[in-house]
Formats: sequence, C-alpha cells, structure tokens
Amino acid sequence: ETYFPIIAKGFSHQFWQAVKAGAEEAAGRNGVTITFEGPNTEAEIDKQTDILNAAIAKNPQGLGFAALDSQAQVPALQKAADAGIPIVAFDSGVDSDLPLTTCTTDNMAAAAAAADGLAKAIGEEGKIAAVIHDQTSATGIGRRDGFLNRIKEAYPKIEVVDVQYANDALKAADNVKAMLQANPDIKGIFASNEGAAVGLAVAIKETGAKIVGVGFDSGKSQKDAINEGTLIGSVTQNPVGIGQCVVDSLAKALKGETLPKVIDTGFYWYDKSNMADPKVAAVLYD
Amino acid sequence: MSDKGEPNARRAVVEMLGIEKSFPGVRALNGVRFDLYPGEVHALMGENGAGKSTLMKILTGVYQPDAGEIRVDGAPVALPGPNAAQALGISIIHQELFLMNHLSAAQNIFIGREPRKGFGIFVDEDQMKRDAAAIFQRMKVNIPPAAEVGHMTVARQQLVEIAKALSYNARVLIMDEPTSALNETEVEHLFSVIDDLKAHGVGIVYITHKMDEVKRIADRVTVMRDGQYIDTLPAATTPMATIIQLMVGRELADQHRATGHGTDEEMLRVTGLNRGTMIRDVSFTLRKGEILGFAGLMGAGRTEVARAVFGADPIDSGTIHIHGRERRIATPADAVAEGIAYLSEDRKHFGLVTGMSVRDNITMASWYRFISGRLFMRDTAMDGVAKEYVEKLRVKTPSVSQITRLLSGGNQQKVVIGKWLLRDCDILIFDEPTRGIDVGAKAEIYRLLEELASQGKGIIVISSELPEVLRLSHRIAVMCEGRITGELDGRTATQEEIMTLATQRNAAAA
Amino acid sequence: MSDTTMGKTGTGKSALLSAETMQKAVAFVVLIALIAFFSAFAANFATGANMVGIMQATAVNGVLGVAVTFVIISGGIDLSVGTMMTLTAVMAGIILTNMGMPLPIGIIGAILSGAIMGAISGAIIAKLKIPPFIATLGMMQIARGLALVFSGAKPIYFNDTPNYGLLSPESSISKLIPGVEIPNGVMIMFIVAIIASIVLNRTIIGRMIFALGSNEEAARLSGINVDRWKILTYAICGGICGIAGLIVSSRLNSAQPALGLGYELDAIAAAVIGGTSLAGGRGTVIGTIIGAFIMSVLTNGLRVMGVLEEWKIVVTGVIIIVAVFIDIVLRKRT
Amino acid sequence: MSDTTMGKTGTGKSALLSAETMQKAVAFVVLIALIAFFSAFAANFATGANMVGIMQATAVNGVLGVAVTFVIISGGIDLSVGTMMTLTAVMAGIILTNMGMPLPIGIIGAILSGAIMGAISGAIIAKLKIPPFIATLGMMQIARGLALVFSGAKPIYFNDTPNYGLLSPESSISKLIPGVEIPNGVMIMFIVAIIASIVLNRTIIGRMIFALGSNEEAARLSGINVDRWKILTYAICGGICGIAGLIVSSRLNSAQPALGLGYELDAIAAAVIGGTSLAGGRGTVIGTIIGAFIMSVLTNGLRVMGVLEEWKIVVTGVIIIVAVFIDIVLRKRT
Ligand SMILES: Nc1ncnc2c1ncn2[C@@H]1O[C@H](COP(=O)(O)OP(=O)(O)OP(=O)(O)O)[C@@H](O)[C@H]1O
Ligand SMILES: Nc1ncnc2c1ncn2[C@@H]1O[C@H](COP(=O)(O)OP(=O)(O)OP(=O)(O)O)[C@@H](O)[C@H]1O
Ligand SMILES: [Mg+2]
Ligand SMILES: [Mg+2]
Repeated sequence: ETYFPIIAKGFSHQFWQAVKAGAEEAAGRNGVTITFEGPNTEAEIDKQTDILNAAIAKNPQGLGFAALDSQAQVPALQKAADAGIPIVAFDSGVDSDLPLTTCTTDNMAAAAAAADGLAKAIGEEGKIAAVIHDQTSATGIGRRDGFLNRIKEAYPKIEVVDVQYANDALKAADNVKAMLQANPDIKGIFASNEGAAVGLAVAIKETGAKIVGVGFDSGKSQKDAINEGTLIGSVTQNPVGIGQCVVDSLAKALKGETLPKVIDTGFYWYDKSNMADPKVAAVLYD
Repeated sequence: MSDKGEPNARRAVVEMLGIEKSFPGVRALNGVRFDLYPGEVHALMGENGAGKSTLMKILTGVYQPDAGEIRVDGAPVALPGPNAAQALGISIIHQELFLMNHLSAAQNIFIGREPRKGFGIFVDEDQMKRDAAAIFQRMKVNIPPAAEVGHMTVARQQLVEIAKALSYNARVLIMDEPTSALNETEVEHLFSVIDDLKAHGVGIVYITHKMDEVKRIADRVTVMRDGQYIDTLPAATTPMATIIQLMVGRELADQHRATGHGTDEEMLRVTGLNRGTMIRDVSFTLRKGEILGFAGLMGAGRTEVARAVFGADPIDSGTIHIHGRERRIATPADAVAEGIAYLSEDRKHFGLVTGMSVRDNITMASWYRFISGRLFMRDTAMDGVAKEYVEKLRVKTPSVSQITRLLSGGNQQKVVIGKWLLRDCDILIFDEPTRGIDVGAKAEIYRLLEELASQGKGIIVISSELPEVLRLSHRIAVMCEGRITGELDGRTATQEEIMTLATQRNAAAA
Repeated sequence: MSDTTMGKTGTGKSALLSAETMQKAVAFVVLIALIAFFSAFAANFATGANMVGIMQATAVNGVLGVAVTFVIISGGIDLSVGTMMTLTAVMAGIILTNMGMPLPIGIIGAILSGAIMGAISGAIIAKLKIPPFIATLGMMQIARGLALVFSGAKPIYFNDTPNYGLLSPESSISKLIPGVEIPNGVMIMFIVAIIASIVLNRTIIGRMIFALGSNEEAARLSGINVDRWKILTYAICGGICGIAGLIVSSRLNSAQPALGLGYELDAIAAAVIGGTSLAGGRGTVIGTIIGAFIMSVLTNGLRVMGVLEEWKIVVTGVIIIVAVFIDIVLRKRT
Repeated sequence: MSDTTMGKTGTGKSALLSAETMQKAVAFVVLIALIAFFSAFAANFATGANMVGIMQATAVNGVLGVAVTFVIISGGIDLSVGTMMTLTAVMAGIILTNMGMPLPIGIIGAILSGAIMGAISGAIIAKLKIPPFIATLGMMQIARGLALVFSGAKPIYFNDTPNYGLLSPESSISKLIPGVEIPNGVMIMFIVAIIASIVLNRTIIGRMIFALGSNEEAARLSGINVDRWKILTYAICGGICGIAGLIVSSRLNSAQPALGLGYELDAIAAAVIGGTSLAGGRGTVIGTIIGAFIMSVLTNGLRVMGVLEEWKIVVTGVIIIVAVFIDIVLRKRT
C-alpha cells in the first residue's frame, strides 16, 4: 500500500482544510492513502520538525512538506532524502534541491494582485492600511511585503498609514475598528488571510465605514461579504489545487516521471464580476 | 461497663467500643472505649499524641476506624462523614481551627445551614447575623457577626468555632481544647454556657491539658496513654495527682514560683514602639538571664509587639537596642541575625513547615550550619542533631523523617521549640509556648525555660494563662489595648494585680 | 453588652462594604487613569464610536472573565474557558444551521453543552481529585479537539438564522433609547455580570463558592457536600462560556472552530486585575468586568496611538503587572 | 528510647525514599504502558530512529519542565518559560550572528539573559507581592514582545557559527559509542536534569525551595531571607530556559522570534504529570522528565498510528487527565 504523509503549516484553518480536501481527492484518484498533519500555529517550527520525524519513521513512499522556515528544516528533510523518500514541497519552498518539485503560488505576487485590486478601487490615491494574520511566518511576511512593495512601487499617491497583526477573526475585527478610529480618512484596508478578512468584513459592517475592503483566501464568509459589497474583492490561491498537486506529483514521482522544479498552482483575483466564472469558481471553497 | 462515677442509670448517648486506628507508621488508637451520658461533662485526658483528637474525629465521621463499634442511643451506627455525625446530633469544636477566613463570623457559624428567603435561593443575612449575635451574647463575648474571621486573633477565631458548635444545638458536643487560646474571663463564660448545656441534657466531651478546668467542670475523666484506654474515674473524688500519674505514667514535680531575678545586664531595650492602633508607645527592657512575662487579655497586643520586635510586621516608629546598641530590624532575618528568636502562637501557619520532616523543621533556622562546600546539605549531621532534640523534648514521632503534619498538636509545638533551641539565640520570645501541650511536657518546658535563663539568655514569655506567667516570670509586663499598663515583680505579683492592670482601659487617656 | 454587639455589627457591615467597594474602586482608578491618558495622548480615542468599539471588544473577554471568576473564587482555575466557548459556538452552529432548529433551542443548546462540559471538569476535579489546573488543561484540549471534530474543522455559518445577529452586533437598546448604540453583546455581558454578582453575593450558591475557596476542608467538616457544589461551580462557569460562545459566533456570524486558544489567559488576567485572588475566597464580578475593560482600553488605546505591534505586546505585559500592583498597594492602604 | 528512635528513623528514611521512588515509578509505569501500547499497535513505532525522534521531541519540553519544576516546588508558577526561551535564543542570535562573538559567549549570554529576566520576575513577585501567575503572565508578554523587537521580527540564523549544531542536533556520544545516536540536545536535557536533581535534593538552594513551597511564612519567621531565595528560584528557572533556548535554536539553526507561546502549558503539564504538586512543596525532576516523555510518546505514537489530528488533540487532553489520575491513585495506595 502506498502511503504519503502530508505535513502542512497548520490544519485547523480553512486554507489548510482546503489543501487537505484537494490532497484527499487526489489520493482517492491515485489509490494511495495519506495523512494530513500540521502544528497548532505557524510559529511552532520545532513541533513541525517533530511531525516530520514521526512521518519519516513510518517509512512512507513519499512525503509532502510545507516548510515553516525555508532553511531551518533542511537537515530534517535530508533525513527523509537519505531514507530514499521522495519529497514534494508545497505552499512555500525550501532553500534546497531535496524536493523533487514545489507546488506553490507566489505569496508575494498574489498579495501584489490584492494591492492592484485595492488601488484600483480607491482611484490609486489616498490612505490605506493592512491587517496581517501573522507577523513572523513566511506566509504572513510574504503577503505583507508583497502587498506593501507593490503599493510603494506602483502607486506613489497611496500612503500606507497602519499595519496591524491579528491571528483570529475576532481580534482582527477589533483591530480594524481601532485602526479606523485612529485614521478616519482611511480609504481601503487589506486583510491577509481568511480570518483577517472575516474580521475586516465584520468591522466594516459594524462601523458602517465607507471603505474598500480587500481580502485573501476564500471561504463562505468572504464570498458572502463580496457578494454583499462589504468587501470589494479578494485573492485566492488555489489550495485545493495545491493539495492535488502534492499527491499527484508524488504519485508521478513513484512512477518515475520527471517533474518540473516548480509547479505554479496559480492565484486569482476575484470579485463580484468574476466569482461565477467557472475557472474562478473552481478554486473557491467554502 | 463503667460503674465508677456514672451520673445515673440513664442510657449512654454515645458508646465507643474497641476502637482501633492506625496511620502509616503510627498506631494511634488501640482498643479504646469511651462512653458519654446525657447531661454530663466527660473529660478526655492524655499526653500529647495519646490519641484524643483521633478518637473524637472518629466519633464525628472525619476518620473511619479500622475496627470497633460506635453506638448512639444503644444502636450501632456507621459514620461515613461529618454529615452523618451531625445528623445524629454530634457536633465538635476541632482542636485545629477549621474556619473560612474570608467569610464573616456569622457566615462561618451557619455555613451550609443558612437561613433562606426568596424561594430558598437567597441567604437571609440579617436573620443570620441576629442568630449569631444571640449565640455570642449567650457566650458573653463581643464579636461583631459581620467581622471577617481572617482578620481575627486566634482567640477570637476559637470563640467563633465554639459559637459554631453551639449553634447546632447538638445532643453531644465535643470540645477539643476549646480554651487553648482563651483568657480567664472567656473561659469562665464558656463554663457557664457548659453548665447551661448540661442542665439541658447535652453530653459534653471535654479535651484539655488544663487540670484546673477538669476539676471545675468535669463529672468523669477518661485517661488515655499511647493510644490505649487507661481508666475512667469520677472527677470530683479523684485527686489530680492520680490523673496526672495515669496520664504520664510517672510522678511530676510540684508547681512553684520563680525565684531570683535576672542579672542587671540589659540585653534588649524597646523604646516608643508604635504600630497603628495595635501598639501604642510600648517601651520595655529585657535583662540577661531574665524571664519577662507578658500578660494581658485577648487582643491586648502582646503578639503584635512580639512580631514587631521580631521584624515580622513593619512598625510606624520606635527604636530597638540590643546589648546597648541601636539596631534596625526590618525582617525576621535581621532579628535572627541579631540573636532574637520568636516562637509564634499559631504554629500551623507560622511555626512549622508542616509538609517537611521533623528534622528539616528542627534545623530550619540553623540550616546555614549544616552546609558543606557552601552548597550541600549535611543531612546525616542534621539527622543526628534532630534526634538529639527529639529525645530531649520527648517528641513522639516514629522518626525524624516523619512529616510534621502527621504529629499531634502538642508534639508539633515541641518541634518548633526545638527549632529555636537549636538556633541558640540570646533573646527568646515565646508566644503561648505551652499552647496545646500536656502537663508532663509543660513541666519540662518550664524547666527548659528556666535552664535557658540561668544560662544567661533573655526570655520573653507571652501567655494567656496567669498561673503560667506567675510560675515563670521574674518580671511581668501587663498590656491592655496596645499599651503596657504596668510592670510587676514576678516573685510577688498576684493574679488580681495582673487583672487590674490588664483591664486598665483608661490608662490610655492619661 | 447587647448594644455594643449590635453597634459593632453595624460598623462591621459598613467596613466590609467599604472594603468591597474599595476593591472595585481600585481597578476603577486604573481604568479611569488609562482612559484619561489615552484621551489626552491618542487623537480620536475619546469618541463615542470608539467607546462602543471598546465595549464590543470587551464583551467576550468580560463574559469569559465572569465565568472564570466563579471558579477562581471557589479556589480553582479553568483553563478551558476559551476552547469551551468555541465548542459551544460550534454546538449552536450544529443545532441551528446543520439541524435547522429554532434560535432558542440553539441558545439553550450552547449554554447547556457548556454547562455539561463544565460539570465534567468539575466532576473530574471533585471526584478524581485531579488538580483543577490539570483537569481543565486536559479539558481545554478535549474541547478544542471536539470543536474541530464536530465542525469538520470548518466554520459553521448562521446565514439560515437571520436573527442570530440579535445576540451580539445589533443594538436593541438603540431602538428604545435612540443614540445609545450599545450592541446587544455588550448588554448581555452587563446582564450576565449583574446576575452573576447577585448569585455570588446573595445566594446560597455564592456562599458555598466563597466557602470552598476560603477553606475547603472547613466546609467539608461543616457537613457541606463539597463535591456537589464544586461540580456546580464548574458547570456555571461552562454555562457562562456558552453565553460567550453565542456572543462571539453572533458577532462573526459563524462558529470559528480554531478560535479560542489563549483566551483563557486573558480571562484570568481580567479577573485578577479586577481584584479576584487566585488563592480563592476573594473576588467580585464587577472587578472582573473592570479588569476586562482595562485590558481592552489598553489594547485599543495603544492601537489608536499607532504603537508598533511588538512594543504593544511589551506594554501590555507591563500594564498587567502594574495594574495588579496598584490594586495591591491601594488595597493595603485601606 | 534512643534505640527505638534510631530504628524507627531507619525505617522512616527508607519509607520516605520509597515514597519518592514510588512517585517517579508511578509516572514511569504510565510511560512504559504507553510505549508498550504503541509498540504493539503502531507499526514502525518501536524503531531506533523513532525513539531518537521521540527523545529529540522531548528535549525542549523536558528542559522547560525542569525549569518550571523549580518554581512550582517553591509554591509559584512561571508562565513565561516558553517566551523566555525564545528571548534567550534571540539573545544568542544577536551575540553570535549580529555581533559575531564566539560560541561560549553566546551560550553564556543566553543563559545569563534568561537568569536576569527570571530574577526580574522573581523580584516582582517577592518585592511587589504580585501573584506569580500574574507576574509571569506579564513577563510572558514582555519576553515575547522583546524577542520580536530585538530580532526585528525575523529569524536570526546561525550560519556564521558552524559549530552551533553541537548544542542539539549533532550526536557527540555516537562518536564515542558508535550506534548510540542520541543527539546532544537530549544529552543536555539529561545533564540538566541530573544537576537540577542534585540541586533540589542535596543543596541548601533546594532545601529552601521546598521550604518556600511548603510554608513560606514559617520559613520567613525562621529568619530565612525568603525574598532572596525566591528571586534565586526564578533566576534559576530563567537560566534553564536559556538552555532550552540554546537547544531549540541549535536544532532549528535559527532563533525563531514567534515560537514559544503555549509551551509553558506543556512544561507545566510535564511537571504535574511527573508528580509535582501545583500547591508547592512536592516534586521531583526525574518525574518531570518522565512526564515530558509521556507527552511526546503520546503525540508521536498517535501520529505514527495515523490518528486524525483533531482526535489526537482530544486524546492528548484525555491522557493528561488520566496520567495524573493514575499518579494520584497509585500514590495513595502506598
Ligand atoms: N492523619 C494522620 N496521619 C498520621 N498520623 C496521625 C494522623 N493524625 C494523628 N496521627 C498520629 O496519631 C497519634 C494520636 O494523635 P492525636 O492528634 O489524636 O493526639 P492527641 O491526643 O489529640 O494529642 P494532642 O494533645 O497533642 O493534641 C499521634 O501520634 C499522631 O502523630
Ligand atoms: N490581621 C489582623 N487584622 C486586624 N486586626 C488584627 C489583626 N491581628 C490582630 N488584630 C488586632 O490587633 C489587636 C492586638 O492583637 P494581638 O494578637 O497582638 O493580641 P494578643 O495580646 O497577642 O492576644 P492573643 O491572646 O489573642 O494572642 C487585637 O485587637 C486584634 O483584634
Ligand atoms: Mg489533639
Ligand atoms: Mg497573642
């Protein structure tokens, strides 16, 4: 029996559940079994390494790994490689040749797309802010910097007045409200993951502020908010596709197929206008 | 069964037969019997650790006996918990105070039996306070029912315990050393309550180490020794000496008064000590080789003074000279470094680390002496020293490694005394040193104090028992309401003189 | 004699009262000082809208704080309040969205499931003699895991229960008194606090909770069925967590199964800042509410001032210590 | 008389010894049972590589558990151990990578900064009379914030200190005894445990810690400078957190500034599962290490069995409670 442990950066958040769904779908298709695991928070790098060690101990036929730190876990991955286990990286890469391929979307580029969407909606000038789901994780940093860099490079008349951090929807909501309080002339806010986006939508609803909200990821709350007009749009990576890519790639590797170094699973800017578009709808999840 | 001194032919309300109880390493009770008739006061006596408290805890469902039978009104009963005993009308004043410090006196007294209102959901506080006030009035004590128990002195807490036990209107009332913290007046008031209860047919078990109390109120006396039943005797006709002899299994020397006085060399001088309203302008001196008694009524401030001198509580003003030089004492560590020792009246909270062994407690104030290589404890040396003191003070313990919590009250007190004897301070402040100590041990402690004084130590003894103060002191300072109202010569002072000074409330105005 | 006794009773009562008042007042002083500070130094802090925002940010922590106050006064601790809240929110979601039941049943279901989980914690503590810290640490994991299991690790939305918003974001009072835009979630917090206060101070339940926390052994020797009251205390705590679960899920219009970890420490901090003693036997609900306000005013104020996230964390840590220190110093002075 | 006492002392001592042994044995029984269970039911569990993995997963929690054991025995608690570990790792990073100093200075710097932070906690508790729960809750935030500030919220890598791996992932012992692939981080944990055990049981420091935890007031009234020993206790705890910081950052070859939140609860759980009493005055270091092993065997075993993540959380919660329950039951039997 072929078995692939898939080790993500988390598991309880929507994004990771969508990756899991994609991986399970592909596992069914390829006739392999998988487990899907991840640490509690994206800060617990050592715990993720422990998960990786436990996975290697099971002598799997392949391994999917979303490294929390691009450098720190290379030695642990080396152990897997030494044991002859094919490795596929996903979500974000590792600074090493060990993975046969990396199923990823560029967080920076995706966040830049969100910046474009937000800029366009506010007429490319005025004050904006961002609420980021994590200050130190690769995803948080990538999305924050991708967003901020794009604004700085492409929209000189836009000023980012505040960047706040909140790791759940409730805290994000209170955070955004404080932000709006401090800067009543804010025209738009970017939220960097599903939880932050839900919080942003709640805050906009509660304050009735006439601002442009832009989210990230998918989920029913966000889709509803976009349909209602509370949020103007959002960027989704293709987590289901990432999950499928990981399992499919591992299956291919077992068959001896060669894989490209990077498989870009893409991302989409979506708003009211294109949510029904089958290509977009396919990557959205509840 | 008992044909000696049985009050009348009525049926015993409580009978205990062949009670056995062992704790790890200790055979606390070995085939003990006991009975109690309605309307009698039955004193239960025995040395520290004889098993008195344990026997009564079995009768109140706190402990389960290993063997034996308990009968109430002639019928065998099982007492699986305090509830069961209460339901049978048995109530107890525990030796160790079991009170809820954050609750008021009234709330403590009626805990679990609060008068209700509003469909039985709400507590009727006013009714409760009235009921509590009524009980206090019966005991002739002045405790506000709404006062928080945690802020009271041990004496007042003991009064609350007594009030609580009375409030059950029990048929059987067990008093385990109820007067250990009380002064003479309060004891008298308690006795009149006891007389009243007797008249109403309540059977009372009375545990005490104070012989005069037994003479005063007991009808019968049962003596225990080393967990065994010794004898039951009529209190009125049995000489005290006989009882003591049964208790300790040996003769004791007579009581006598202090002789001589200390030297003229001043060891400790306290001047103008003030702390809030509790200590007001207290000044006194202690000389080398002297025993200075501190007498006074409950709450007079003696403990406060001792704690202040010892650095346990901050003071508002005042100076302390030791051997003629002024010293700043801000913490107990400072005090001990200056050669002052303080034995607290509340051993459970302030005297002992009850979770640690007898050895560690005896050596605690002297640990610095048992260190090798600046870091390592010399446990074997400590064992040896601790054993020495266990024998010297006749502490009843299976070993020096025994956890102190498992010792009886009096033996715990001896451990604390041992701690300070080992520390070898020049100035020793003993606050109620014989509280809960049996007669035999008491005499030994008196002898010990006298020996220490003759070795040139200065000793302050705070005691609520006037005979004790008179027995020991070369000089007696009497306190009332935070002031020293007078000083008496210990060789000539009388109880009356002390009481006069102790109640000199208006001295404050002068 | 009788007269003196009565007289002293009087003073005793007022002394007690004023000590209690003082305790609340202490936390209150800190709160006022913080508000004054931010009003002076953070532009836009002192506006009506921001005050409403602060209140709303307080609601969940305030209610959880009240829940844990019961347990702390009884001499215990409950680390599971945060994840229990999440589990009850998930239960509401299952009842309302997955099973399509009417709103009141969802409300009862959430509170009841919280109470049952709480009672289980209480039973573990009382009957198995497991220290509360450990029992509720275990329960914290159990509740968190179950919330994920029951929800399928996905948020449950309340779109089919249109009036679910009544439980938190909407403001019924503004319909009665226009201009008073206090959201219902905040009103619920105040109502919970008032009822909790009455329960603690006037009822037999409260008396038992204080007795347990003050000296459990004494309570037991007084013939009180200690175990039963302890279980009830944790059940009440769990039930109140259920109310917090309703408020949070109403506000987010969804039960978020991953939320709640770490909320327990905020709730405990609110209680302690408000003068509740971790040793048991002492505490007030009002103090806890003030403590929760102190924490959210602080967070909000620093945010409005634009203090950097990392420094905000440092300052929050410092203020927690300082607030409790002021409480201790002022309380000692009386 | 003397003879009896002597004889009894002998038994008393051995009784005490065996009680202590028993306490460790209890946790040990649970550990063995878990290992036996997983060996039987989880294929690939009982392999050498997996055992090394388990040990490695235990190292950080084990060392933090030892740190917090000191504080808990002294009657306190330290919620800051996790973030303190992170802060010390960042300090090591600053000293080694940013300032380019040699390795020993980095090691001393990490341990010293932990000890200083711990001493500050201790001083706040001892001098300001802030309850330990609150003081260290505040310190947990302060350390977390400072770790972010000092690191610029970015990982600091140890690439310029090639021998930094010596502190954890590498196995020096395997060079001496080939085949014994125990990583240095695990060896450090064992060494810390042995030294800590000696300090607690044989030195004046340990004796003071037990006395503080059993009855602080009685210790104070025995003339012991309680404040000083309390500060020392927290400083020792902080210093050991520094060792944990070195182990974790060596293993990750980087100081991760956001790591550490929530680790405090695992460390406390390890101590309590190992028989340390949260009421103070009772506990052993060996028990804590066994407790830490129980937790990581459990996590690893469930993982190797392929139990769903959410159920794993539930089971972990249950086992924490059960382990402590077994400890209590077996200990009572003796
Ligand atoms: N819980 C316990 N565990 C172990 N030993 C105990 C326990 N309770 C009492 N003992 C022991 O049982 C014996 C009888 O103790 P008990 O308290 O009944 O004595 P007592 O007669 O009341 O003495 P005192 O006058 O000092 O109060 C003592 O040796 C004591 O150490
Ligand atoms: N913690 C406290 N809070 C409030 N009042 C106190 C406290 N401790 C003592 N007092 C009060 O201070 C006064 C002096 O008490 P202290 O204990 O020094 O008296 P004492 O002479 O030693 O009597 P006792 O025989 O009760 O030990 C009393 O009025 C007492 O009620
Ligand atoms: Mg006794
Ligand atoms: Mg006194």
